[in-house]
Amino acid sequence: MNSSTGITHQTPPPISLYLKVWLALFILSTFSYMVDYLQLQGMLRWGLIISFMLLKASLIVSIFMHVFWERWALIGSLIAVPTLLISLIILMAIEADFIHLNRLLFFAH
Amino acid sequence: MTAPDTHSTYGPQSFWWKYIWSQDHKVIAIQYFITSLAIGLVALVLSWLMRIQIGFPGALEFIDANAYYQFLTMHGMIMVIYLLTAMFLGGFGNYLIPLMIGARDMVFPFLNMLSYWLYLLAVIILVCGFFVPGGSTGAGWTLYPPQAILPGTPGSDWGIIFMLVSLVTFVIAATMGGLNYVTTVLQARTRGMTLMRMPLTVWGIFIASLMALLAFPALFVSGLMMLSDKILGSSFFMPAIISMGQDPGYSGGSPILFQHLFWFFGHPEVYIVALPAFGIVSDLISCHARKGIFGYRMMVWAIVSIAALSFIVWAHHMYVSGMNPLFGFFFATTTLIIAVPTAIKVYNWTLTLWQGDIHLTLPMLFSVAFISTFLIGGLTGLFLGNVIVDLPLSDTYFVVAHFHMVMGMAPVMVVFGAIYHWYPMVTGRLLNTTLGHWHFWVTFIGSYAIYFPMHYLGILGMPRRYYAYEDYSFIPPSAQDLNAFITVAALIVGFFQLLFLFNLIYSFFRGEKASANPWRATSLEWQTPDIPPTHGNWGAQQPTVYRWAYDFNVPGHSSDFIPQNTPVMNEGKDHEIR
Amino acid sequence: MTNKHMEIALVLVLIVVATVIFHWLSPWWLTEPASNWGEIDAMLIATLVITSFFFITINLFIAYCLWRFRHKSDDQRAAFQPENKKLEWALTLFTTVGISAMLAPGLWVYSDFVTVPKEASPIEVVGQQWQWSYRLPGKDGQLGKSDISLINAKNPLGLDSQDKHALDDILILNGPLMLPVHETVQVFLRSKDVLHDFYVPEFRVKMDLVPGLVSSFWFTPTRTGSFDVLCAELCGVGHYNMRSKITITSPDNYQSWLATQPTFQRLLNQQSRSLNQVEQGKELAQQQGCLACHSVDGSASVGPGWLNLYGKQEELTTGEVVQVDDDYLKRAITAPNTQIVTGFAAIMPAMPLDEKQLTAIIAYIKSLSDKSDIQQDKEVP
Amino acid sequence: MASVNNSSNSSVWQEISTDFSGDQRVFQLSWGKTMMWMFLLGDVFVFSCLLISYMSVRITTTAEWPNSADVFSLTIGTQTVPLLLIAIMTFILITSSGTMAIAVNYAFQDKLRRSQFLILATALLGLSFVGMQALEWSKLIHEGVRPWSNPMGASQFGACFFLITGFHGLHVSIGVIYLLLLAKKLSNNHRQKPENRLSANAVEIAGLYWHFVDLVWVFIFALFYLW
Repeated sequence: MNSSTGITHQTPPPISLYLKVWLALFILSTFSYMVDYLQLQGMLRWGLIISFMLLKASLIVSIFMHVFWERWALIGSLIAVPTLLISLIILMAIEADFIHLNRLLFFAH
Repeated sequence: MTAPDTHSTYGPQSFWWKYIWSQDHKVIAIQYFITSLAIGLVALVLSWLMRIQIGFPGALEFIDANAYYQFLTMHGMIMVIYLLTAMFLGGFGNYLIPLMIGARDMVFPFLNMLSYWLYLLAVIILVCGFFVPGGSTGAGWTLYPPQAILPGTPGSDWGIIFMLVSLVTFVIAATMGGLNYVTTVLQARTRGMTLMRMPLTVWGIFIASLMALLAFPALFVSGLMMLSDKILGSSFFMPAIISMGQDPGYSGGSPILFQHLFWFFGHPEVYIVALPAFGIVSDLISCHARKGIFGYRMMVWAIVSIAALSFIVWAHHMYVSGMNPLFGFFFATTTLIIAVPTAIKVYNWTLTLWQGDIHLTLPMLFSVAFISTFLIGGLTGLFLGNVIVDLPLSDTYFVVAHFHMVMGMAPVMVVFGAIYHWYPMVTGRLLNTTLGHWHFWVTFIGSYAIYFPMHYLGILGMPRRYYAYEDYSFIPPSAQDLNAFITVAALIVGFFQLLFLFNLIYSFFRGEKASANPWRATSLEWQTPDIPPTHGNWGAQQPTVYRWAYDFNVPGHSSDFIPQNTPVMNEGKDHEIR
Repeated sequence: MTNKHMEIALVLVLIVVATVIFHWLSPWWLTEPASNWGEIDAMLIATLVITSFFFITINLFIAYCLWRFRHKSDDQRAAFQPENKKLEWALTLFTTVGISAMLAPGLWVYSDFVTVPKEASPIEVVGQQWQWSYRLPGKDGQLGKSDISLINAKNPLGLDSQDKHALDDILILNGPLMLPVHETVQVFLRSKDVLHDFYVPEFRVKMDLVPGLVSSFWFTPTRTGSFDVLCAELCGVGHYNMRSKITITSPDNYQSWLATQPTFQRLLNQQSRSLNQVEQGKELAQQQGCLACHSVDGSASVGPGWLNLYGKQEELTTGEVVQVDDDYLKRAITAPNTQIVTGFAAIMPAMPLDEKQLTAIIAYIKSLSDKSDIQQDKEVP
Repeated sequence: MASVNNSSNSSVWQEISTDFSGDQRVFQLSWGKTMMWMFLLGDVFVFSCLLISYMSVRITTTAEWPNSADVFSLTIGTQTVPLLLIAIMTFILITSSGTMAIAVNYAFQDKLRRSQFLILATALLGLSFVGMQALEWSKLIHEGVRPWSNPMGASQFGACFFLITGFHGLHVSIGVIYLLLLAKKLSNNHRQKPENRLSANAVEIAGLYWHFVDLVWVFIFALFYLW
């Protein structure tokens, strides 16, 4: 088998790498917690929360779940399949806003 | 890190372990098959009762409006989920995948077995739903809230709960099965079996299983949320309402959210049923026309792109649902785009017939019936997919006719064709052809007799899901006569399905003994050392594959077919695709 | 294996011929349109022409192939043609053109559908299981706000009495509706309970009524007449019987009809005057939705009709025969589904009415019967 | 170690097409690992549907959505710290993910004792996470939060909270059982016949599941608690 595929007995990554990622996850979590603690609002809040979230997610997936060492066939599949959700996410956000505004417009409160 | 080979012993076992708690994919397939057929029979009888009420209102006294809506709901749900999905994936998928790709079994036989038993549990819960107080749910197979869980709908106390629990169980079963099918196809093919040498049957079932893994979660989640709305009184899908003069205490939810989730599952579901049918029929046509499937690559890409596109077309079921009207532009466009790969498939089936050596066997006849019924069903889909044309037609008989043609009759034709084709492999005997022809002609002509006129009732404006049509100024009395005609046709067609069941049982004992490869097919499932194949499929040695599954009438060869495991004879002259 | 059964080619041709003949002879076809959406009919027919072309061509092509390339002798060989890129791409392109020819004009018409003309006047359709009510704007031309939480005996549609636009709104409870011809309306749709769908086949366009949402569409009536209003979205066991009438008439007729309809303000005032028991019962029956299932004019309905119900002998599903009197009605209202009248389904919810309300409703039911004097002396020979 | 990822763009496609047109298998993974990845892909859709529904009802409703920073605050002495328990839970879950990752690493180095110890530690952390979640649930229930209503605002708040965290908690609980079974098997491993022994692969598969549970929490933390 191709020696560059996955993690094998010959190539376990050093434990120090995991410790670094672990530390990074801690720091990122603290940062996203601080966003809330400092009561940041608006776009800044959302930009930060989403970027910390995605950073943490990609660290977990790539290092802890070893995707970084996998072949592109798997990486490609793992990226391609969830894109099927993008239209659902976007359209549901639009739809929910549409209904919300509709309710504000037509219903007495 | 190499995958473990299946070293488990495939030795003789006791009856109990061989047929009941079996982990052999072939036995599990038969179990799936028999269970889905049994519950499908219930749905068939329900459709008769419904049709009798529509054709001859009041003829059977026990069919009141309550019962009618319960029959309608259970008929739809059983046919779509518990019969077609289960039979194509659990039945055909289980039987054919390992054999066609040269594997000894599914990669995780135990999980496979579990999948069947959970499916059986789902069916049992479903059947129990008929007998709970208030009866089964009558909310329509789409189970739209709020009405599904409110008084005024039959079975809104217990029936709906049993329905949802059964569905959730089914999703878990389907996931267990689907994981097996997908992993088996991806990772457990025999030597030489590249993806692009697989028969289209495997492609269709493989992609459909993958879609099941990704689409069923939406049903699963919406099922859980509706259960919560019903039992705990939460308001995911329930806005503030006054039901029958009383306030049931809901507030703020959105019924449309359920519809989006349901169809995010529901539209891929259509293709979960259709893609295996596409795949199987490709192989039937190719084998019985003695000609390789035309445009294999295009066929594979069509399957893959249909699958991907089917996840972004869901709201074409919701053009008049009150959703954001601008969505109509997006979904009409994506829906009509999906028609292109679908049309390519139809062209390629017909072009496979062109210059073929067509043997009009029963599988071939059913394949032709499939193309014809799928064609009309697909074309009427263009009416309903195009948002503006859908406005007058949605919720009318046109829709009923459309989906019965496209995902009722068409896949069922493939099921029949496939059974006539593979029955000899499973049992070692051929099905009786005289009974088969009776069955075929009545089913094929009957499907047109039942559903073609329905399109016109729909264009007239007759709404679907009506218990009775009395005193509507726009419906001429002749429509009732037409409905009576449709009912008679449906009863006759239904009766001939019983003939088919009889044939299945009769031929099992009395059928003509089949030769090892009666249709002279190229694909691997006919090349096993024993017919019917035994546990482990391949004896001592798994086969090696040298070519694609469509080497029929290859120039320069005396035989009109070359099995996939026949070594390459004249290097360089064989076609490049293999 | 066999070259018999060539009937299939013939049958395919016959099916094509039969479908074409059926199409021309069919008395079942589009109703005469009564709105501006004739374009939809045009689109439908254009789609029918394009799809028929494919239907006929492909079916006949298959029939031809089956006949021409049927297995005749054992030395017959099929051609070996795994693919033909040129042909496949040509067909793909051809299909894409055909599909675009349907999609582009379709979207064009749809953009009209989502663009409401400025001159459109609003009307509202309110659905509940299983009846239709309507609301028209008063002199100010605007509909007031509403809310489910405001629904009560005095305010069956839940209008906001604080909203000045609401007070002059005209309520048409339990139909029928009239509209002037050639005047564009935007229909706002709202539901009290479950999904419904406002469907008038002659108008072509339809739309769901969704609780917790106000959906809308627009149309211009183009001819006078009386049309059936149907529900096209399954809404429970009475779905098939949820109907109403809409009459398109001349503006003059419409105005004189409109003048006789009560405004919200008037309904509010009216109810402060005292009502006798029968009137109270009638009002209660309206609000509680009784009349959705129980007709008062002798027509068929989901539950037993109330016309001449009182004093009647009813056969129960148990085979027992009961006399409809005060006691029976009380039981039937407070604990329904214990005694089911033959021919009806056990679907009625228990009505939590107090003694006074119960008496009022029964008084109303009594008033609808000519045998209202049977009383308890029925044992007397 | 990561030589494969230094490749240029064209060879990425080349590698993908080589693998997909390859013989016998597409992924250079064991059957179990492939199946776990496929399962996780399906599970991504389950949690996405849950979170999308939550987003949808939250935007749709016109009622006030409770401020999660206040709802999930913890009072220590006199100081009220927002989201304290959630923050602790987050750190616990990340820690467990770290121990799991190292357990997998030791398994690859054939240091099964250490691996087993770390797996047990992971399970223990997971258990404490579930315990804290139970604490949080009982606190909210005590404050009157129910699936059908709550004193703070929109009624969907409670329903979404119980459904999403409940479903995630179920995943964690299953994970804990899975890890305990794995640790038990590892402790018997040396007594097994060679073909029945667990490989590092089995530990890695369990690791995939566990990291996925952590991954989902990252999204729930950001989208449910911080929104």
